Amino acid sequence: MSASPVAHEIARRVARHLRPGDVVNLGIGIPTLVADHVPGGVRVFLQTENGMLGAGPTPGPGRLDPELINAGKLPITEDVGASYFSSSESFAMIRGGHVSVAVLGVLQVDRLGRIANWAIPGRPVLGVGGAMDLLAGAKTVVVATTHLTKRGEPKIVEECSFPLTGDRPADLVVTEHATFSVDEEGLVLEEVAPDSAFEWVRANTLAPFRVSAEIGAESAREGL
Amino acid sequence: MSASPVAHEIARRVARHLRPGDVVNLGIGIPTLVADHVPGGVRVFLQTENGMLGAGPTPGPGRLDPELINAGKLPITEDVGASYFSSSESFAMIRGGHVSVAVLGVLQVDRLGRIANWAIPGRPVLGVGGAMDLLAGAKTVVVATTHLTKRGEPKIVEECSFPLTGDRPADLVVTEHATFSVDEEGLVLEEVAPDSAFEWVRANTLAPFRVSAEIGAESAREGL
Amino acid sequence: MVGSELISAEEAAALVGSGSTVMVGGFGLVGTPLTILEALVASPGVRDLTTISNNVGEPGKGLGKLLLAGKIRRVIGSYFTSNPDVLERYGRGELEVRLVPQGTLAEAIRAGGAGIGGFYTRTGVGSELAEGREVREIDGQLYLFEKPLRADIALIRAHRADALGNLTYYKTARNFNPEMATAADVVVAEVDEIVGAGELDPEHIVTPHLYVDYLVRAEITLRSGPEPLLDRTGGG
Amino acid sequence: MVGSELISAEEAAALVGSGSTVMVGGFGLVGTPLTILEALVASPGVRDLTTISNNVGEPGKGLGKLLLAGKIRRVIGSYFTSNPDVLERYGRGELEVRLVPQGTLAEAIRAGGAGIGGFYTRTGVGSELAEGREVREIDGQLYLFEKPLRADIALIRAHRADALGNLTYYKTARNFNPEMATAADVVVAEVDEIVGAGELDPEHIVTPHLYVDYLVRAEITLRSGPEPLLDRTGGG
Repeated sequence: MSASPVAHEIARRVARHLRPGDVVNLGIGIPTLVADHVPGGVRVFLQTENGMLGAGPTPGPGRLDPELINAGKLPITEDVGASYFSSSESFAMIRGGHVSVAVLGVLQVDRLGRIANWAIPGRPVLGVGGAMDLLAGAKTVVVATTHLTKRGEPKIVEECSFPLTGDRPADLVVTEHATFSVDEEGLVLEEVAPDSAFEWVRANTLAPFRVSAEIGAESAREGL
Repeated sequence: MSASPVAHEIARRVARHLRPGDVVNLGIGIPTLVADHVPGGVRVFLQTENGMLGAGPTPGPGRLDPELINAGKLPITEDVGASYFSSSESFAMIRGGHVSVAVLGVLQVDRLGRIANWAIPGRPVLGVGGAMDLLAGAKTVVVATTHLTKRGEPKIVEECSFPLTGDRPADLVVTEHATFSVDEEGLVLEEVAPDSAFEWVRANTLAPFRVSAEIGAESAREGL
Repeated sequence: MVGSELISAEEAAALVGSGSTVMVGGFGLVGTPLTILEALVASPGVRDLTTISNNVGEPGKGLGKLLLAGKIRRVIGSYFTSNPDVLERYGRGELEVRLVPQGTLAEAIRAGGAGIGGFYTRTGVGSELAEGREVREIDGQLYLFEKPLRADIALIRAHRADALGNLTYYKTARNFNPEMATAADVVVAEVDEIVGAGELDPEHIVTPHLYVDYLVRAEITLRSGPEPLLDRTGGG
Repeated sequence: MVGSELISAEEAAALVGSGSTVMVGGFGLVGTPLTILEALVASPGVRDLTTISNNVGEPGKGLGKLLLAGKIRRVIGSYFTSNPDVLERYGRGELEVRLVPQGTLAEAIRAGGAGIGGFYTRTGVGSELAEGREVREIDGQLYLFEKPLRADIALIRAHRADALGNLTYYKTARNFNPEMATAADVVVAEVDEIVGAGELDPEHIVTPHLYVDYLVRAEITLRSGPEPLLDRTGGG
């Protein structure tokens, strides 16, 4: 499965926020791509909730081990210094706050930064996996998502119409157009992507948001 | 520390109740001696709550490893097929009912088979160790004790004057003079030791007890 | 018994009673006892099972094959979306589904084996899965109450066993297996290799032998490659 | 930081703040970080510590020496009877004591590291330790509620570390150390040996490196024999 340039761009924008030594859990989809964009010189450790710290890149041809997979059930390799543990130990690690950063895909994000990423109303809900544990437990939760759905609808909304994954808000919401931080009162626009415009972000974000001092100054300079 | 012949006799009487494959946790004192009296052909596995299954006998001279000890802080060895684990795993094992037999020393046993073995009233209580966990969790709890205290007072009493270790009754109470089983209504005398007499047991047991069918028949034959 | 008894996959399948609750190790098919499951599929009398497993295998494979054989009445796990057969049978009212967050599932199984009567977790607070459930505030945080899970029998997958039943695991095939080994009345471990007692380093044993009742040699494995697996599970 | 930083015992001792809560691994002196504790005894400003440890070392050794140095205000553990100094200071009102059954202690530390808000255990039901505590009936059994334990810093003892801070342990010196590594804001591991990253088998690592902040080389050990230990801890 080859990902779109937009997906890679979002992953690249997320990866800039990782710091050396971070223990990072990457969700399925766009979050998985973050591994490919970690800046040079920044060593991070990938935790996969099915029981491994130190997940390495996709194996080369002929080197696939069918019993070495990540939480997306994709084949991986073993990084230097990796370790294996059971599911209960893995989630003890996650719930206990020992994972520095969880990067999650979402269906929607609400005005307070709360996310919906596991269930679609009106369809039987038959999967939750580790999403709720990661949201509840990771030290920092970063949302990696396209700004709009495939149908062109904004994913950052006043109230989620999809069921929430939990009451804990994300810390950072990164799309191809913008980056928002989250504080007690809700979303704060921290950055507009170089090729995007503040007005586009405003028009395509249904949740109210505040604007960081930096962006505010910039917008004023541009006469917005 | 060399134990008395009576202590060894009690340990021998307890050891007869062990079956091949039993996982056995031995408390401090007389229970520790049970290891020396396991009948030939009966292989049991000693669990020690500080984190080992398969504790072997006391090391010979020059073979002491100061980091290999049992819960009584005495040096031990490693039996074939032994394994090490952490304290939380060890007590998960104990509480979860995976230890077949815990042999515990006691201060007192009451009429329902409940035991007191951790605290003396009027003295500050500064130790509980694993006693309460073993009592609560072991599949079978066997009490190994002298029938009387050093002052000659019966240890099997109507009500414990010492604080109870828990509400779970022992399954078997073994002294140098007698063996009692325990059912919902309390103690049942199952056996009088060969060199002891039923009348002595009756006179030196302050808790009421019933008598098993076998012993009853025997006593009747003896005209008691 | 001293040591764990080596039995055939068919004998292992015969230990599973109709209407019983069965824990099955694995994350997808990785760490799943495929040989025993294959024998269970072929076991004529067995039905109305409740399974506790992260998934229901993959479509038509592992537990997924047992589902198609009509032997499963209820599934407890965290992620069934990857097996459309689950959705279909659920939709027809033929299958009961209990969805548990993956970490809560693992912790509940551990609790079942560890004599824990219940525990509080942050996971799921504020979600639909918390509806109707006991919520408690502890030190200013909200937590959900969760009870332990136990099973009549656990069918697990390990790597090496010694003659006593001590187990080690292989890479990410470890997953739920060590916890399941602690939380069932009868535990059967399917293994790649059986070595003599004393041949596993005591420091490296993950599951001590007291948890393991029976051993079965793995014949159907993922390591023989996806094609052979498809052939095997597609047949019989 | 990438990897765990190697520091001296004195630097480790300097991480312990007055009035803080300190977890210390070990069962008696086995599995106790004796080198760091010795430096802590010599650390002038540190006092009013709360320790979470199964014992208070042995009389005058390990944590027992820290007690004699007047640095401990409160102890949480399971068995202090073997150290008469604890009884004496407790009797004089100089020491607070909280007694917890050993399994409950281990489980509470695990819960502290695992994001569990509390749990129910059978242990202690019907005993004096249950007085005034929350009791709950679950499926016909009575259980005691227990809250997690956490510390500001954990001083643990391991055997081998790699450069990242992955740890293995040695025989019964493992005991409380793996759980304590998960349940403190800062974790310092005293180790016998430090090897390169990748030199520990990923299947054999007991404590993954994400739990470990600092490494200290063990200089005072039990394996150098009881006499040298007595000399070392009897001095300074």
